Amino acid sequence: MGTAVLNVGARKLAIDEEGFLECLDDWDRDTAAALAGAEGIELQEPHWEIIHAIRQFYADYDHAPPMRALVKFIKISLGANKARSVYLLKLFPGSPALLAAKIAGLPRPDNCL
Amino acid sequence: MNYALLVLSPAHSSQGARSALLFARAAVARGHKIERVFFYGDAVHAASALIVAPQDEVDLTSEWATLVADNGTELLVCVGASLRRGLLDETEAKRYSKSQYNLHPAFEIAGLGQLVEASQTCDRLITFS
Amino acid sequence: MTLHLIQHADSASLENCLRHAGAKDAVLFLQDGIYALVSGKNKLENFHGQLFALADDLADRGLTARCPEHVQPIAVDGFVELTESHSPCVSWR
Amino acid sequence: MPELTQKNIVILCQQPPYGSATAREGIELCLAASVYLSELKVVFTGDGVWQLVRGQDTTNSGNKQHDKLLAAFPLYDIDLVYADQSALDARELSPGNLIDGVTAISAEELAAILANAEQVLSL
Repeated sequence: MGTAVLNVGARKLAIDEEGFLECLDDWDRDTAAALAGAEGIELQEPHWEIIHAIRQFYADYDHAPPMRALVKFIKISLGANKARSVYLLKLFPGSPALLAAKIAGLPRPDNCL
Repeated sequence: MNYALLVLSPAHSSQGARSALLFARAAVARGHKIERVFFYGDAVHAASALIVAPQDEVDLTSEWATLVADNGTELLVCVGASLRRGLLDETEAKRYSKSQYNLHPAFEIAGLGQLVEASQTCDRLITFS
Repeated sequence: MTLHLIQHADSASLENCLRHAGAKDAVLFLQDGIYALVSGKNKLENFHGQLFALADDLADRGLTARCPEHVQPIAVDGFVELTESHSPCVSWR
Repeated sequence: MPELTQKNIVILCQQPPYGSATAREGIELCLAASVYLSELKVVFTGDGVWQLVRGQDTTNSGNKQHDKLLAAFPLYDIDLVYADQSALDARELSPGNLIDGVTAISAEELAAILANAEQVLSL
């Protein structure tokens, strides 16, 4: 597909029209910052905690989580306070699981879930 | 009674899809309602508008379409299973920048939740595999 | 009272079905399940529930005459009737 | 989510993973069903018990790793997960060969779970 380009330093990375990386291997910290920037988010430590958590979820369970499973995973890994929807919505407004997956360089969560 | 059918059998290369159709007709004839037929896995191919059946063989897709027209049955194909197998409607084609789409108008693309919902609301759920 | 469907020729699926079917249950053979029925009829000896086979699927396969005695051939209409009187319906494969 | 009077639903997994998409699509059905059902039961029988084998490694094949998808069940509140003991025995699978979180049940227990189900989705 490759309908758009994300500028990361000198690199030009292909993203799909919803802003997901075309090639997941392109992901690194700078790419995450650029992906977040495209969404109007400046990444701070609290964002990174969630980004690492959702990447860990993907490594452990081989799929990008929907909101409910992500919340439960964060509750176990980072504690109940950080698993609250309000908290996650503040960091990743709108649809936290989708947005965090995008910035974390994960594939788009499955359609069926 | 209200029925839901889950069809898993590959359309055209197995008998299950046709068995489901015959069952649906017989159930309607006995006064039942087939609320929803959910096509999953390789069964989604039954919903292709591009199927060409030989003149003297059953055209499964249009027979399903007739069931919809006569009884208001919902024919749903799972979105995830369909996308992987190249079965798209106009919306999905647009979303994934594909130039063509091929879902027969009698069928709708749906989420698995709609199968689960049917299992809850219908009196009977029969799986054809 | 469960209705068990055998739709495949695989004898393991028939054995699995019979292991979990009770004397009040019904088993219906259809599609390639007809082959499992004809080639596995000795497996049915210890099953005390009711046994049915779809008549058209027997006829298609030229096996009407080989349908075991205690297995009742039925039309699709009879299949629907079984789903009226039995629930849930389990498909084995 | 619509508030429904919950029916007792069993998802019966009978196919082995990797060779066909059925096992994988069965898991996707389980995950989707968990959104609606708090008491969903998932039962592995026949060749479906191969899904539960510990030590799957898809690093080189690029396939989704089936046991990792299954390991996510608790995060979806799917806690009633059963394996047919007779199917395990027939395949010489012992508890040590299986992933965590699965309860082995006898043929009688499995029969009772099916008999008590209001709907069975079989894959």
